[in-house]
Amino acid sequence: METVGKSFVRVDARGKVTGEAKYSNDLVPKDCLQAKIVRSTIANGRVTAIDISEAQKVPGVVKIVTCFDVPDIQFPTAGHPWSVEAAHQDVPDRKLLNARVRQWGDEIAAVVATDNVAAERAARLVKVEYEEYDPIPTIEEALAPGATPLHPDIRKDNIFVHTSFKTSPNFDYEKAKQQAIEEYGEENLIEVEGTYRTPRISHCHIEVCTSWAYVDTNGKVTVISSTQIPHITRRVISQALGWPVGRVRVIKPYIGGGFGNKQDVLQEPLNAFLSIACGGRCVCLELSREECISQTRTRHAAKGVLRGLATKDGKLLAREGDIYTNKGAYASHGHAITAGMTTNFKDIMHDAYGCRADGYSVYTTSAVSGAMRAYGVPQAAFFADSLTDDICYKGGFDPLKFRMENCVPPGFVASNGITYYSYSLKECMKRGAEFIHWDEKRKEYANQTGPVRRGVGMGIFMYKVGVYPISLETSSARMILNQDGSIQVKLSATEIGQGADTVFSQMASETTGITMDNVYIISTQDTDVAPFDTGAYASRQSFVTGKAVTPGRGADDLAE
Amino acid sequence: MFDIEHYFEAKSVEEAVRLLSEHEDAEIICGGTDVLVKLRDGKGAGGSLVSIHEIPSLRGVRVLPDATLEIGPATCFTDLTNHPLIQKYLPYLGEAVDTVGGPQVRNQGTIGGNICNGATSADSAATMQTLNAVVVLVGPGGVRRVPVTEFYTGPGRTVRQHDEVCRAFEIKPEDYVGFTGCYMKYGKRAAMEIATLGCCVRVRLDDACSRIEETRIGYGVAAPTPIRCRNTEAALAGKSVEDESIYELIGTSVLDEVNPRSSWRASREFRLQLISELAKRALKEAIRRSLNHEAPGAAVPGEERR
Amino acid sequence: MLKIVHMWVNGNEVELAVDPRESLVETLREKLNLTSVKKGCGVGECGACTVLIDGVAVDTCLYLTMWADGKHILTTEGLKGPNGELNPIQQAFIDEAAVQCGFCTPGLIMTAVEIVGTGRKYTRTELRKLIAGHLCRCTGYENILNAIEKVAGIDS
Amino acid sequence: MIWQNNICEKIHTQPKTKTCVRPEGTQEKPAEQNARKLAFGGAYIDNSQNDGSAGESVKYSAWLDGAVKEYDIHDLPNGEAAILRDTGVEKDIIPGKVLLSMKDLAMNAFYSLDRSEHITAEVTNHCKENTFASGCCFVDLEVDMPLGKVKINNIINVHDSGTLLNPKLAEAQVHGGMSMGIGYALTEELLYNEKGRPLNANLLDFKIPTAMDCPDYHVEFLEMDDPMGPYGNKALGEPPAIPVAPAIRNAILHATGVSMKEIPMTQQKLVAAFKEAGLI
Repeated sequence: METVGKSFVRVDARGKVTGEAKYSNDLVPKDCLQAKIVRSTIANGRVTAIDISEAQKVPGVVKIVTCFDVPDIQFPTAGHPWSVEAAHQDVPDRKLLNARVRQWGDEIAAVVATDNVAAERAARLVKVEYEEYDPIPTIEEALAPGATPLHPDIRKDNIFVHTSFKTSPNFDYEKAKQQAIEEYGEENLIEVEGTYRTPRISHCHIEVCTSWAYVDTNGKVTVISSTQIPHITRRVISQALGWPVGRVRVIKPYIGGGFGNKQDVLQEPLNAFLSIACGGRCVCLELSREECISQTRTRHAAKGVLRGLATKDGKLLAREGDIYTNKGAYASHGHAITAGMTTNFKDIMHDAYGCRADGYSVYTTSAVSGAMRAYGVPQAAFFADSLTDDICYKGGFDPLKFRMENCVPPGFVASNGITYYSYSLKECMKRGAEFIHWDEKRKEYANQTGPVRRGVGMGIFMYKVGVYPISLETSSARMILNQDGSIQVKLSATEIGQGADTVFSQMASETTGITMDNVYIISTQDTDVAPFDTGAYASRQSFVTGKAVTPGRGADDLAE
Repeated sequence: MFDIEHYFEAKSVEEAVRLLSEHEDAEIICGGTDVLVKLRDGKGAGGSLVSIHEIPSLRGVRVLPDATLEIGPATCFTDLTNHPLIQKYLPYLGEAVDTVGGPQVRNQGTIGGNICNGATSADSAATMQTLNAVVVLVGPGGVRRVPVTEFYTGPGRTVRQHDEVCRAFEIKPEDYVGFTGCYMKYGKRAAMEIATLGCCVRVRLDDACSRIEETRIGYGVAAPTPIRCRNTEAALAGKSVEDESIYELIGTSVLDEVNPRSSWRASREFRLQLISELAKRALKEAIRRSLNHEAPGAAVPGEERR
Repeated sequence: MLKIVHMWVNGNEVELAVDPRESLVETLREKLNLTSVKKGCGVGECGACTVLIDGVAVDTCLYLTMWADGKHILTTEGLKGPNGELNPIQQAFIDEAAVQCGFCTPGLIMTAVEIVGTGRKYTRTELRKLIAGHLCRCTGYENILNAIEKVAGIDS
Repeated sequence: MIWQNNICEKIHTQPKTKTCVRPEGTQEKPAEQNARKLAFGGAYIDNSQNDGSAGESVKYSAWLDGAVKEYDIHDLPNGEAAILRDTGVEKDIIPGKVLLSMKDLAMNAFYSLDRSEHITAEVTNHCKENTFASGCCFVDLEVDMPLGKVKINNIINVHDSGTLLNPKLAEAQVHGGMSMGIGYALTEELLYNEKGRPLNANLLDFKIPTAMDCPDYHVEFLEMDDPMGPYGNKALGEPPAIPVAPAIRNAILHATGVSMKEIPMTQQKLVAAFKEAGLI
């Protein structure tokens, strides 16, 4: 191959090293107004009254909007393509500003002023009265009997969704254990159980979540935003405002990292609303670093109550897990991440008898958990690999050898049909063990004493590409021939720092035969001109959008 | 923009004192790496600032006629770490301030701010305690000198009056001559970090480098304010450097002289473990440096100009 | 009320009327359109707003523009040669794939300019400390260190 | 069959495909329409009506800054390049002779007096296939138990992401993922007080790794072409963040015998666990 497979320099490198690449905040017009969100100072309750009289007197304040002034429309925010099947549609469970407070810092009002000092002073002077309920920030508190349901209009308690996946319909861990006892004898079995936990963490993309909006001359609200999903943001803004999609335009310039946080629709709908509320004037709504960490999206905190059974000679027989995730105040990505966590925990190892993995995503009064790099699989890997090593430690097995014998085998087909076509997990393990001098170190560090000790460890994973068949995977590409024989490549798949624009250019070049220096990819996505694509997530773009740029491979070949 | 009502640029210490006494709500700003962060978070929003950023006399390190080392409070951490007098006579102080934040913060933040904002987690605090550094304050009523060991009145609070400016820190010869030392900062991260625990141990050995004549032990974050552990210091006097039991001694004895709190940042129990372990390791390193003949003599007045 | 500040920015003499409340990052971005200087946290934690002031790396979000009076400021926009040639550090960042989202890049490049400007060679561990005032979430700092080593040379 | 209505079809450069497929249900196109296409077909090759074997490769001449460079763009196994002769007759295919450069083709298409056409192509790929990427992390570390400090001596991620599209950028993705993994394992957690208020929502107290917290990263790939990927490629952006935390956790188990049940394994939690295990 000419271009694909070669380490071309990034097409956007020059603009970034000279600092001339424009990010959202670099394009804000001079006279743009500044908005500041007023956030709740309780974690669970209801806003009963808001007094903005004091705040309105601050010089420079242009408009103050409260949770009582917004459209009575609940909308979803997940960065998923819309589903034509009602059962799979993302749950609309929040308004632009919310009187029903479900997390500390929930958005309840917003101030628009001529500069940030005026906006911040006014925001501090907005007086709010609450009817306060007990906060239930943890999974345990939210599931405790009598805990207030956070979304009674959607769920009767705080379990958002509960799913159960098994390797075979009638698999039951206790029965499998009895069978093992009969077959091997209790003394020849190793069982490990425990509760394992992973934390809630923040993406910490160095560019904060920021956008600015205005209503253009023909009444179209235009939002320039640091987002991974311009087209989905456009649809959600139209849902949130009750505006037709045609009158909403989203533009994504360069973005300073997203890692999944910007795969949710965050402050963009409110930003559009504030501009409209100010007669279409330009309003910038930049979240502070503190707001980005605590008030946007986080990785799901998860708790795994796990059990594993193996024979004394190192054969994995059965496992089961009840996995609870802390969903936070709103649905966002719904149960997708928790479901993916449980299937991944189940699929990564091969259990001779079988495996059950239940998943509960639980509403709590804390920040909203959404998508973050690897979408639930880091939690699944921590659960699976910890349980595996605890079994090995108790049974005295070598963790590498145990995985070689019991990990997911080649030719594996998942319950939803995804097949493990090109399998080299075991070669990867061999290469990693070789590099770290596994056998040698396992012996060398065997019985150490003293305050400082050394150890070697390993972890494995499997990860699907994109979201098919769970959700729609669609991507469009447009190429335009220029007079000099070069081509413009126009995609809605977004460059978020992972190098998408570069590899798309390589694929376009490889396919058309036109050399790289004659391939011009347009990095800014503008939903007015860019063809539809759901955007950057699930490591899908090179795979799904790649095929739009590269006809003739993939399904066609196979079909042929 | 910061929420500041008035901004004054003082050209001299006297002018700064005058401006402070005229404006009740004014706060001193020097490097700004603490004050501007608080302002941005809304603390003190709408107040005024008196900047001493542009007063050259507050910077630099000098040797006074009686071999006292005088440190300018507006000296930034980087300049302190690289200053020849500090490297020669107080290397552990240079190392201590080299653990603050990152390079950019150290190019701006000053030792005056580090001490005067009264934080027990300030990276220079533990070391300055062991040096019995004297804080020279200039106010409307003139100059007064307060040993740093009596400077703190509570978490984030000091004896400095609102209209007093710190003009210098003085370190007398008997507090640095013959001493070697080591500051250990313990953090959750290796940079851009506020100390979970800071420990400075300094020793002066006898001429034969065989016995400990004097020990100085200072802590940050082991109590609401930076502290000394004088009983432990006394217990170590006269001990042989070969005697391995001195490490167990310092590790247990300091626990009676500290009072760390429990917070979401670290539990009391964890801090006690660090207080004990860091003291042992810092003592070992301090002694090693003495045996390596790193103990300085008295500074010579005017040495900084050569 | 506004005060006059006189400074050199990327070699050009500049005289501006400045609000005393302004931080230098805001002045550079909004008044001089130097949008390479990025704001990532506003409290001197991420380093994305780093420029050189009289040759020294400084977080401009914690630097009042008033203090810039009489000083020489250098941003990445000032690194380009007369007809657009890149500084060797910028070229190394490109060649070593040290750039991903690019938001921390300008700040890191300015710190690298100061490092290379000392003319000294550093060990990799020393370089880690010298760039520790910059947070990056995309690169794990690996190729950034490779790029700086390539220009500054390695102290073996 | 799905006809790929993309630029290839429009300007009739056959993609690097094993076969060239005809639109569903269409027969041979009427001659004159074919002719029209031929006039603009810079290089048209369609030998699917022969034995249906792999499409021939296509040769272009690109007018680049004056110097005529001939690129054999596709070096398909059969290697032979053929170009349509300018006689307009489809069948006379003379290997290796360039009829028309892309630039001339474009100029013709844009400014032709009777057949001006702005050649564009737009395709939607409704992806209905998926596959698995995989890989692992191995780490060699040291635990200073009295201080609860973990120092990584050596760490490698080995990834199976299919054929790599851009090896250097792929490697850079893994470096970033490993750094995120180390934070996830040792220092990153969002903390709340009992009233549900976040306690450490800033870049000082939410501890992502700085350059001094990162070891040197080692990365390797095992490139096995995956039939599902457009060029044999599979997922690469997200996976690097997955296996690092478990590997570090398991190395601590090997070093100390302590099975940590929770991440992040902060210094405080490690010291408490080591005390409980009587190790300090």
